[in-house]
Amino acid sequence: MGSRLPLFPEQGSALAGEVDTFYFFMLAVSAFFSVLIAGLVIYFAVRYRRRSENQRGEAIHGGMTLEIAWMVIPFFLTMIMFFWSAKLFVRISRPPDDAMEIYAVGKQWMWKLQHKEGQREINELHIPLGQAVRLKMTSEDVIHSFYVPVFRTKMDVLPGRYTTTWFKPTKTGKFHLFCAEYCGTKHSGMIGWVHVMEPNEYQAWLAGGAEEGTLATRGSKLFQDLACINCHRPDGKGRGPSLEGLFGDRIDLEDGEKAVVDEGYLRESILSPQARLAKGYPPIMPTFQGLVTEDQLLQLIEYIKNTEKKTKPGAAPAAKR
Amino acid sequence: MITAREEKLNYLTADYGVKSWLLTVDHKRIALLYLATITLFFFLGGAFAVLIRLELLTPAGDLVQSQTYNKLFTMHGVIMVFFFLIPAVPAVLGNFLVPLMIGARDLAFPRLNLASWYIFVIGGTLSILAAILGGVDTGWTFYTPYSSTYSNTYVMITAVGIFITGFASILTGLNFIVTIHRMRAPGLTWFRMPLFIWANYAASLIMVLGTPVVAVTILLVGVERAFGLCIFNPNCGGDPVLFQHLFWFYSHPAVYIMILPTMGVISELVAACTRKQIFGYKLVAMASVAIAVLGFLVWGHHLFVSGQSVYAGLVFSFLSYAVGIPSAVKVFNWTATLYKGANTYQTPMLYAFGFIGLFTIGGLTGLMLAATGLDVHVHDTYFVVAHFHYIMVGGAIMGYLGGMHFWWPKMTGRMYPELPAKLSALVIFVGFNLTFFPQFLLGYLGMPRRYHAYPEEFQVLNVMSTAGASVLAFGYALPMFYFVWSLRYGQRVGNNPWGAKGLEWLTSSPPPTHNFDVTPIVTEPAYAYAAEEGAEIVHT
Amino acid sequence: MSNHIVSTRIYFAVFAALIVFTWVTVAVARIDLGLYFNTVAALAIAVTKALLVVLYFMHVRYSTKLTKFVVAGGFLWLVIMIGLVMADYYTRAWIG
Amino acid sequence: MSTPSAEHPGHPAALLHHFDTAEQQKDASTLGMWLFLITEIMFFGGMFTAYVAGRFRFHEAFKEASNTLDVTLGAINTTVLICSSLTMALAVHAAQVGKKKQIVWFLLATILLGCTFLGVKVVEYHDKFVHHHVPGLHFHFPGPNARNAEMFFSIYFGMTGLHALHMVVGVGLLAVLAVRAGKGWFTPDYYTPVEMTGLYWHFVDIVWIFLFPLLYLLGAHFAITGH
Repeated sequence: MGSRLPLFPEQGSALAGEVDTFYFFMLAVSAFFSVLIAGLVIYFAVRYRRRSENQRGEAIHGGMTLEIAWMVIPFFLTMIMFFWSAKLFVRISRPPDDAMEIYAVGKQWMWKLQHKEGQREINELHIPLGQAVRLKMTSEDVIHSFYVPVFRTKMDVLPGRYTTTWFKPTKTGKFHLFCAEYCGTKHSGMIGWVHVMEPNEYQAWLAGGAEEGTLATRGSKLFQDLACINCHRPDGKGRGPSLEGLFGDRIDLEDGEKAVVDEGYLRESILSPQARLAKGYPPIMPTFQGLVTEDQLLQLIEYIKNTEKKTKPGAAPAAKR
Repeated sequence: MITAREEKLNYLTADYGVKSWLLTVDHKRIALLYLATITLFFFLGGAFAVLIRLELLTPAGDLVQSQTYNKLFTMHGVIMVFFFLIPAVPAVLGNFLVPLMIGARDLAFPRLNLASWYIFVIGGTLSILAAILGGVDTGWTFYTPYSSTYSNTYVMITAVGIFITGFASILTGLNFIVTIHRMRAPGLTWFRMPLFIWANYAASLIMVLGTPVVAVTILLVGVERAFGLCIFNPNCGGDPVLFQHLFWFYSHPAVYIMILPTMGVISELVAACTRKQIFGYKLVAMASVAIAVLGFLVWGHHLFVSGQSVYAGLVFSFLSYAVGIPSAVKVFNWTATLYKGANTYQTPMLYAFGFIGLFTIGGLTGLMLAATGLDVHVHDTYFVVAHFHYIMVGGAIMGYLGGMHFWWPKMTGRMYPELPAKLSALVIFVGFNLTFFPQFLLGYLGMPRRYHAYPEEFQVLNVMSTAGASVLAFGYALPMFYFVWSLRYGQRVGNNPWGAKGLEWLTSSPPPTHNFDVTPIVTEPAYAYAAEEGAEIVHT
Repeated sequence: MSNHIVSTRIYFAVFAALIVFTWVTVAVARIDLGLYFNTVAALAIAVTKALLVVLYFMHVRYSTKLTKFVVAGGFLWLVIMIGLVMADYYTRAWIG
Repeated sequence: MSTPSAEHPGHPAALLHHFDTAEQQKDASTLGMWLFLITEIMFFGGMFTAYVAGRFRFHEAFKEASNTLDVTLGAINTTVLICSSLTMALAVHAAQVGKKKQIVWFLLATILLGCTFLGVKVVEYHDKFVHHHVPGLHFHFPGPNARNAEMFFSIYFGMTGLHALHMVVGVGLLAVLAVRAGKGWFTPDYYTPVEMTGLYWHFVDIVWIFLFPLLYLLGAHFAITGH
């Protein structure tokens, strides 16, 4: 993979180019000041070396103009650095709406990746060229960090909540995937590969994989098995709110606040139902903490995201989001 | 020549026997006790570093198992940070020089000062005990939930060790602040004080305000690990990011505890070797305090990709740039001081030149890490490792060695041998750059930190880094020899071998136990070289 | 701080104020003042009680400017820590 | 200890060698004590941050858990501590004006009030053990908010435990002080130890002044109106 001594990483995504441009700007500024300081130090040291034993330096106390100059100029430079990197950071943190969603679960020393179409991969991620991918990640034990150097993206993966990262590959090939946050004995073994494939190759790979149906269908089966359907009846007459097409809505909470029904809210409501209780419903839902694994949680959430308002449950509607 | 009678009166010969050392309340003797202890810790931590670099010679993890490797870098981090870098300049040079430089007979609370050393030794013994029993593998940052629930190594003993050692740092900081406020010589106003005192004052502010927070954080991890309490544990709603907030609230200002006193040393070296006032004395003094204060607002740049909110990340990024400015001002002022000075190149000044160069590179790469957009790519990679080693090894240790060479005659009454000292300084400079510059490249290539095995395309850069590490290790061993040699054979020195300004040069070397026979009266500003009569001013 | 002697009358007055404030804070806590006003009220009372103790019982009111500065600095650092940590928690849901 | 004399090293009334004036020595001790109290503020500050963060994220669970605490016992404890602050201040005052007998009596009163506070705490902790509200293996809390309530109790025990530990250290200091006061060590021009212990004691009282409303009164209105 690459020459024996690569000195600069490949650029695998649109953002990689922009991060590198910013990096070169920073390198230029750093080189300029390093050379300036080193040059001045060496020049002054040689030019004003002590010639006789009791020689003294000039009685220069300082110069206000010079002092102000090298406070104001660095300040402006740092402000350029700040705003440029802030713009970059906001774009890195906000996935585009048309991004394809893939779920990732970090577990002590492996990456489990789950496509919506049902494929499950360990330490491997196959994605099509040119399609933005949004990763919804969580961890089953300690903190990990999903890091693909070629895409210049990294995001810690925390137990107990979802974190998101996204990238849009612009180059096909096989790229490194690392765990960047120290997570125990085989931290350096928790690595893998991201395969960026031509779209048609990707479709072929996709078709071959799915054994037991899409994520959503597995979610709806689980919805029945765990008897969620008894309270969350689609016609809304159950003790719990109807979840049909609820994903993305803003609902009122018991304590007067509002909440957007996103993956994080659904996950939290399954594990600790009363944390943000919906308005008008009794706090009777039992917690599923320990009864439902992270993968099953993803399936349930995927199912709820794919329900349509006022249609029969169980039908497999087209992917909603 | 120093007559035998005068010889007898100094603090080293005033009393003999182990008890006179272990029960001393003389700040100079306590400084030497600290010197011995942290030198031991430095070489212990250095040994761990050499093992790490040897392991990284090959892509596969074949020298040691991954569990052992994790313990190696953890112990390297713990010992170097808590038991060498934080105490180094304040506890050795600071303890020795603060009373001398402000014309006091001793620190405000001498017994507390000795207690601080004992607390430091107890904490250190506990941490070494943990290493002997089996070591701890959580990294020196002890991130939960790994450190509180998942690691089955000796986290508890090390946590207690660090908890105890924190109080040694608090006591030193407290002692310095009270001494500097209350015990200055008559005439020594705040803006006549040497910059070394300003820097130690600023570092002491951080020790007093920051250390308790890491103490309570480590206590909470210990309690959570022992009794299953739930504060950072995600199973009961705890947030691991809260641990990171509390941990870095101290640990970032801690890096300013490590660098600020060294900046003070550099100001002294530059002033003494150019025999000139530091350019913009007031601004450099204010910059030290500004770094200490702003240092408390910037810790969030360690959490840019750890789940912290985007907006908080931007706030911390902005503040991190603000704290960079005073450091830049200091570097510019040191450089400007060299203009029209009577510059010499003894060993202390070589270390000062090394410091200015390497600290500049360290600081500028720090600006890169403060940039949120760039930090996403280089966080937790070798780029960060290279950055903080440039500041800690290229900056703090270079300055510490420069200070040791500059005040060695004052501490021991003997001059170190000039040529070997210059050679070792050169070896250290070359070894350092060969070790850590390749790591910048590795970092941007994406090699993560704390990796026991790595992809083979990173091997060449790692081999260069290991080669540099062996040169650096050799370079650090050299001073041990010629310093010890100088104790017996070094040329005896008078009060002021460098012809430098400062109250510590008014008394004898080594100074008597009570420092000054008569408390000096200060009448002129710091570093007033040009004001001396018969001074030949540089006009070229 | 040096040796300014505070008359016992002031001590008893401050003591009485502290007792009264304790009862007030318990009473106020029982009434629901809407969203977060309960917290604000509780904290305001606690801060005044703390100020009374610091200024009179601990003689900070009669001590040097340096001591006042140190005390204010201490509490300011506490506010910085809590404030910036909460800045993260408060804006975490804003990712949008 | 033999009768105190100026040179007797145990009795630090004499001016220490490295100070120029008694005034300087006293100011140094005061500044040193206040800096120590600043470290204590930041030490408790870490736990206050954990409390504020926890409460922001789970205010429902915190309210519910806070209501199991006995507000009356908390109020009594607050009053006891405020009285002990008064007696401590009077002890310092007595030392300033040289009434040696009063110093001892006021110190003993402060110790007594401190022990009462600790006694009430023991009662509260016992009640918590009985109701299985102590976080850990057999923690039990009715209702669905158990997981987050355990966090509240972790912070409750962490803070009040740390505070109680500081109280125990304070009572120990006061006891030593009372013995020395009994020996007549403290004169109007040398009473620094009394004043320093006073500062420490008042600080511990201030911590409780903040702990009481934050931990006990958090959901008091919640219980009454019951929504």
